[in-house]
Amino acid sequence: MASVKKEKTQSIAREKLVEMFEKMLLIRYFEEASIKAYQQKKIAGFLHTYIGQEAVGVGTLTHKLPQDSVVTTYRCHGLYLALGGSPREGMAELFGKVTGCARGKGGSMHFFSKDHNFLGGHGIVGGQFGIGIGAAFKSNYDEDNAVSFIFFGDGALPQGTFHECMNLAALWDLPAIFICEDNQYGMGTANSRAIANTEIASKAEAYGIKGYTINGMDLQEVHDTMKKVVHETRTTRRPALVHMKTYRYFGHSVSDAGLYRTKEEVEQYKQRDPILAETQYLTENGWMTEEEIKTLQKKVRAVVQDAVDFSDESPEPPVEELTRHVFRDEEIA
Amino acid sequence: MASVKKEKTQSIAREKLVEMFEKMLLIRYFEEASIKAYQQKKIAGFLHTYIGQEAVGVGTLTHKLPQDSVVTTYRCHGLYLALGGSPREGMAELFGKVTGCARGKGGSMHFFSKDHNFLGGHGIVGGQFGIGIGAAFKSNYDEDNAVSFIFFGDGALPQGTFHECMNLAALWDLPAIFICEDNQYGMGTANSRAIANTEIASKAEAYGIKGYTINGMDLQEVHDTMKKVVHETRTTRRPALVHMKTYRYFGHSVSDAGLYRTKEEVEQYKQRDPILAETQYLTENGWMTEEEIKTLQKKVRAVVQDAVDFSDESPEPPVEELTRHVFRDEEIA
Amino acid sequence: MAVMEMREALNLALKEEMTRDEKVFILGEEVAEYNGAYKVTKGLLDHFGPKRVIDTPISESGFAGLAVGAAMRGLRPVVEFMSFNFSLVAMDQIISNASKMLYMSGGMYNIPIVFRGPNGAGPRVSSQHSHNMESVYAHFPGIHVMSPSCPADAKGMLKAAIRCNDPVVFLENELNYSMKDEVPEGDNIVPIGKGDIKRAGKDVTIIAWSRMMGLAKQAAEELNKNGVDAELLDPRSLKPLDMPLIAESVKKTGRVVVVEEGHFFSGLGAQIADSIYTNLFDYLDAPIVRVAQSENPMPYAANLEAATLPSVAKILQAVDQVSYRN
Amino acid sequence: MAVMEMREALNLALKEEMTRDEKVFILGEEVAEYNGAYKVTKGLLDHFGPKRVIDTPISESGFAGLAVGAAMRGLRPVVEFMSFNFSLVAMDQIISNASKMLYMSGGMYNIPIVFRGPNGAGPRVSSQHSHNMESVYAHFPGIHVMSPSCPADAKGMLKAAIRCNDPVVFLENELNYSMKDEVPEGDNIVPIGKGDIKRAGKDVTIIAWSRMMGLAKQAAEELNKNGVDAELLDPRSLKPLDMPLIAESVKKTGRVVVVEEGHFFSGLGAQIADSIYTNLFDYLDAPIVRVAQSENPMPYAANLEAATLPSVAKILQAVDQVSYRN
Ligand SMILES: Cc1ncc(C[n+]2csc(CCOP(=O)(O)OP(=O)(O)O)c2C)c(N)n1
Ligand SMILES: Cc1ncc(C[n+]2csc(CCOP(=O)(O)OP(=O)(O)O)c2C)c(N)n1
Ligand SMILES: [Mg+2]
Ligand SMILES: [Mg+2]
Repeated sequence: MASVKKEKTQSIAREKLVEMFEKMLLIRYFEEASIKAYQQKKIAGFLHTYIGQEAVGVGTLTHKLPQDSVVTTYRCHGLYLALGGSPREGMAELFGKVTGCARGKGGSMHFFSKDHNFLGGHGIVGGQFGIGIGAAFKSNYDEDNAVSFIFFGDGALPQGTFHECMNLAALWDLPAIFICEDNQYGMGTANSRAIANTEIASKAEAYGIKGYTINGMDLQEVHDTMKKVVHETRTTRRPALVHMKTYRYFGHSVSDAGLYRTKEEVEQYKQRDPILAETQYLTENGWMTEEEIKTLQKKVRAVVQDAVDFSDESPEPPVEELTRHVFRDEEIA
Repeated sequence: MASVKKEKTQSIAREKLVEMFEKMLLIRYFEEASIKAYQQKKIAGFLHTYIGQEAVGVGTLTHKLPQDSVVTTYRCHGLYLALGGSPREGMAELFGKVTGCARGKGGSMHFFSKDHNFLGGHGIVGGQFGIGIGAAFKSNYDEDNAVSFIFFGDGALPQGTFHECMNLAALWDLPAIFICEDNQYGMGTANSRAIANTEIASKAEAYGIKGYTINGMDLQEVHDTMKKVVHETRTTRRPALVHMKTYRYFGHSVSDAGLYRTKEEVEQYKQRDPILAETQYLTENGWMTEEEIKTLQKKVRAVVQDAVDFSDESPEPPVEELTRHVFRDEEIA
Repeated sequence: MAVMEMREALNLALKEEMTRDEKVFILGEEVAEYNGAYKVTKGLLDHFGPKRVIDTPISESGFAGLAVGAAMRGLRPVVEFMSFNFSLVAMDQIISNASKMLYMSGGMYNIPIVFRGPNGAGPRVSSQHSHNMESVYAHFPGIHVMSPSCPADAKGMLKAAIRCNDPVVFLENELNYSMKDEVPEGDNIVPIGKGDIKRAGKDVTIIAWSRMMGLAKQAAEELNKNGVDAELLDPRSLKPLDMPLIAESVKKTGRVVVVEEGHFFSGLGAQIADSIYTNLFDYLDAPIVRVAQSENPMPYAANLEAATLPSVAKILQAVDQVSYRN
Repeated sequence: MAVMEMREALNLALKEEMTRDEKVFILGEEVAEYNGAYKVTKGLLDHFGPKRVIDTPISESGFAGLAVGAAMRGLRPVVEFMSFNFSLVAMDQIISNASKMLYMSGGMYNIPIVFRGPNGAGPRVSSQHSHNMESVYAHFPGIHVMSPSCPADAKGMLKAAIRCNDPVVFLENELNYSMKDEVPEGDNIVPIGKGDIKRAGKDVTIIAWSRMMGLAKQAAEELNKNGVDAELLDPRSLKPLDMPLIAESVKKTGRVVVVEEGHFFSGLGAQIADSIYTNLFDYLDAPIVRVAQSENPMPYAANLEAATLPSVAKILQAVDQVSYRN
C-alpha cells in the first residue's frame, strides 16, 4: 500500500484519531469473534457483520452528541460499538443471554442502547427510516438541538419508505441525516441491478436537499465530511443524504457463499482497508509506534475476549422472561 | 378571454380537434349529470368528478393504441369516457345497476373496461402504480409494442409506491408513462404542503428518465407534447414522468366544502377552461360555427341524458350477484 | 351530563389529553386545517397550533413510522388514519415495529401510540374502502385493540388508550360519528380490557361492538316484544377480551350470538367463540351463532351492500337459531 | 417414485408449470442469479432465462403490484417473498388489489397470481422475522390460502395454485425445505380445498399443517405407544377448508386438537374450532384444544424460542386434555 501520509490533512488530532482507530479495531475483533462463536453454535439465526464498513460508522458517529439519535438495519453491531455500547452486553445479546443489551430477546439484528439513544437494530429493510425521522421530529418538538442519524443499506433505497421519509423530512425540516452505507450489494444483488441511477447522492435533489458522496473506506474523509454535514443539519434543520461508498468483506450473513462477486474484487477492497490505512497513517506520522499499535490491538482483543467469556458465563433468560415486555403496562393483557 | 387563434399551432387537424372537443364535452356533461343524480340520491358513496381536468385525459389518451393499457385513481370517469367507454355503462355503474361497466359492484371509484384495457379505477392512493408498470411489463414480455398510461394525483407522489414503481420501470425499461394530474390539492392539502420540491418533473432525474411539464388546461399543448412522449416511450421503452398542471373545479368529492381555497382561485382557473378555450378556437378559426357548436352540445347532452335514462331503468344486480365474482374458478371456495 | 356526538366525544378526549400532557400530539391526513376528514379533530389546530396538530402528506407508512420513532424518544403520538383501509400500507410499521419494539429491545423502548380512525364499511364506498381490521391487528401480540360503541365509551376509552404506555389500535366507525348520547364530565376512564353490559338480560347473550351494538340494541327491543330477554355485551376492548365479564354473562344465559361487521372467516368472532367454548363449554345450551359479513368483497350496489352486512334481521335469526326456535 | 427435498419438489412444480405455460413467470428477491435465498428457484434462471426468472430490488409493494397488473393483462406471475414477513409491506397490494379486483370489476379481471415463500419462524430469527400470516390472509375473501406439509403435497399443491385463475397465498416453511420424501411423477395435482388424512386413527383428530404436521406425527407415534390412536388431518388448503373431511374425522373421533405455529389469539385455529363447533357440536366429546404460539413476539434466546413454539410435548399435553387424561 502506498504511503498515506501526505494524502491526508491533519484535520484530526492525534488523540481523536487513536480513539477512532481503537473503535474500528474493537468492531473488527468483535465481529471476528462473533463469526467464530457462530461456527461454535453459540450464536444462531442471522449474523450480519460490519467488517469492512468500520470507517463509516466510526467516522460518522464520532460527531454524535448525547441528545442525538441513531438507527440502523440488522447490520447493527458496528454502530452499537462505535457509539460506546458495551461489548459484553453486545456479545451476550448474540449469545442469547439475559445479560445482553436486549436481554437476549432481540438477537443479532436488534441491538439497542438507551444510553446512546441507539434506537436499534431493525430487520425489515427500510423499516427504520420512519423511526429515524420520528427521532428528528422529537428533536424539533422538544427543541433540543439534536440530529438523527439514519443508516441504511443500498438495498433499502428502492423501498417506498425511503421516499416517504425523505419527503417528510425535507418537507418538515426534520434534522435527519440519511446515510446510505452502499456496500454495493443487497445480498447477492449488485446495486446497479436494483437502483435506477446509482448516483445516489443526486437523489437528494428530488427533495430539495443536499447530497454528499463519501469514500467510506477512508476514515478521515468520513470524519471530515460528516463533521460538516452534521454541523449543517444541526444548525439549518435541513435533512441531508449521504452516499457512503463502502464494502463488506464477508457474505451478507454467515450463510452466504458470495458467488455473486469475485475474490479479486474483495481483495481489491481489502487493500483499501481503513484499519490498515490508519495503522500506516499513525505509524508513518509517528503518532504511534508499531509497538504501541500491537499493545492497543492486544488490549482490544482482551476486551473482546472478556465479552465472550462474560457471555459464555451469563445465564439464559429465565423462562418468566418469555411473557415479559410484551407490554409496558403489564397489568393490562 | 383573449383570442387564442394565434397562440396555437395548427398541429391538430380539424376532425381530430372536434373529436377531442366532443370528448371533453361528454365528460363535462356526464360529470354534471352525476352530481345532479347524487343530489337526487341515485348515486351514493364517494363521487369524485373530473370537471376541469378534461384536457389532460382527452389530450393524452387520443394517442392510445388498442394494445396500450390505462390505469388511474378513483377519479376515473373522465378517462373511461375519453377512452370510448360507454356512457350508459358508466352512469349505470354510478347508479349501482347491473348494467354498469362493473355490474354495479365497483361504483364510482372502480370503472373498468376490458375493451380499452382500462385497468381501473382504484381507491387506494398510489395503489395503481404497480398495476400500471405490470401492464408495461406484460408489453415487453409479449413484445406487443404497447405502452402503459399511469395517471395519478399530486397527492400520490409522497406515497412509497410512486418511488418503487418509478425505480422498477426505469431499471427494467418498462414502457410506462407516469402522468401526474396535479390539480394542486390532495383533498384539502395544497401540494406544497405535501411535496418537498414541487418541481415534479425534476423528480424524473432521480431515476435517470425524462420529465415533462405540461399546461394541463390546454388541450392542444397536452395533445402535442404527449404525442412526442408517447412516441418516445413506445420506441425507446424508457418510462417518462409527466407533470400536468391542472385544476378541479368542484370539491375533492361531492361532500367537500372546499374551504381550503378561495373562490377567486377557482374562478381564475375557470377562465382558462379548456372547453371554453377550444370553443373559441374552433369558432375563431372558422372550424365550427356557433350554431354547429350548439348542435354538438345538444347531441352530447342527449347522449348523457340517454345514459341517465338507461341507468334509471336498469335493474339492480340480482342478489345472486353478491357471491359471484369472488373467484373466477367458482367451483373452488 | 352533556349530550354530544361520538365525534365530539372523541374530540373532547383528544383535547383533554393534549391539555393534560404536552407530549401528546396528533398527526394524519387532513387532521389540522381541514379539521379532520370526519371532523373528529375539529378545532384542535386552532387550539393547540401546528406543532401538535399536524397535516401529513399521503404517506401512511412514513408517518406511522415517524410516530414510532417519536414514541421511542418520549413523545406520545396519536396517529389518525383517514380510514383503517389505509393502514394496510402502514401495516409493517404497526406490526413489525410498534408491536415488537418493547419486546425485542428487552423492555427498553415502549411505544405509547394510538393508531385511530374509522374502521369498517362506510356508506356505499365499495371493495377497497370497507375493511374491518380488528381480527388482523388482534392477532399480533404487543398491541391492544379497542372499539367503542357509544359517545361515553368513545371518550373514556380514547383517554385510556392515550394514557396507555403501549400501542393501541383504536377502531372508530364512520357511521357512528354522528351518534348522539350522554357523556359524563371528567375523566371517566374506561380501562383497557373492561367490557360492559349494555343491556342486562337472561335468555341470550349478544356480543357486539362498535356499530354492531346499535343493531344489537334494535334486535333486543324486537326480542323483548316476543318475550326474549337479551343481554347485550360490548367487549369494548377486543384484545384483551374481558373474559370474566363474558363468563358471567354466558353462565347466566347459556346462549351466545356474536355479531361482527367484518368477514366471517377468521373474524374476531371466531376467537371470541373459541374462548367461550374452551372456558365455558359446560354452560352452553347450544352452539354459538355468529353473525358477520358475507364472504365476498364489499359491493357498491345498495341492495347488495345491504345483503352483505349484518342486520337486525340477521341477528334475530341468529337468536332464533341459538334458541332452537327455527 | 423419486425421493426429494421439499425445496426440490417446489422447484419441480415451478419448472413443470413454466414449461407447460409460457405465461407463467417468477419474480422476487434473489430468485434468479442467487438461485433463491432458500434455493427453491435453483436452476430456473439457467433453464428459462432472465425474461421469466427475475431478480427484483427490495420493493415488495412495487413488484407485488406489478404482478397484479401483469395478471390483468394475461400473464400468470409467481411472486416469491423471501419470507412472508416481508409481505407486510406489500399487504395493500394483496388485499386491496389482488383479492378485490375480480369482484370490483364485476367479473372482468381475474388475478392468477401465486404469492409464495416461507411463512412462520425460521431458526432463531427473532421478533420481526417469525410471523405466521395464515389467519390474516385467510380473513379476506377473494384469495385462497394453502400450506403444504410434505414434498409430494408441495408439488401437487403448487401446481394447483399456479393453475388457479385466482390469487393464492402459498405458505411454505423454511425449516421444512430440506424435508425429504417421495414425490410421485406426473402432474398429481392436489386440488385447492382438499385436505388429507396423514394418519388414520380413531381416538382423537389432530389437525395440523405445514411444519406442525411433523410435530403431530411425532406426537402420534408417542401416543401410539400409549395405546392412543390419533388421526392426523392436514387441511392443506387453509381457506377454503375441507369441511367434509374434517366432519368425517370428527364424527369418528369426537375429540379434536388443532395445532398451529402462529399466535393463539385470532389464529386460524380459532376459525377451524369455530367451524367444528358450529357444524359438529353434537359429535364432540370434549372442548377442542388448541396448541399455538404463546402470546408474545418471538424471542431470540434459544430457551425462550423453544418455550414459545408448539412442541411435541405440548401436543401430547393437549391430547391428554382433550381426552380428559390430565
Ligand atoms: C422488506 C424486506 N425485504 C427483504 C428482506 C430480506 N433481506 C434482508 S437484508 C437484504 C439485503 C439488504 O441489502 P442492503 O440494504 O444493501 O444492506 P446490506 O445487507 O448490504 O448492509 C434483504 C433482501 C428484508 N429483511 N426486509
Ligand atoms: C393510501 C390512502 N390514503 C388516503 C386515502 C384517502 N384519500 C382519498 S383521495 C385523497 C387525496 C388524493 O389527492 P390527489 O392524489 O392529489 O388526487 P385528486 O383527488 O386531487 O385527484 C386521499 C387522502 C386513500 N384513498 N388512500
Ligand atoms: Mg448493501
Ligand atoms: Mg390532487
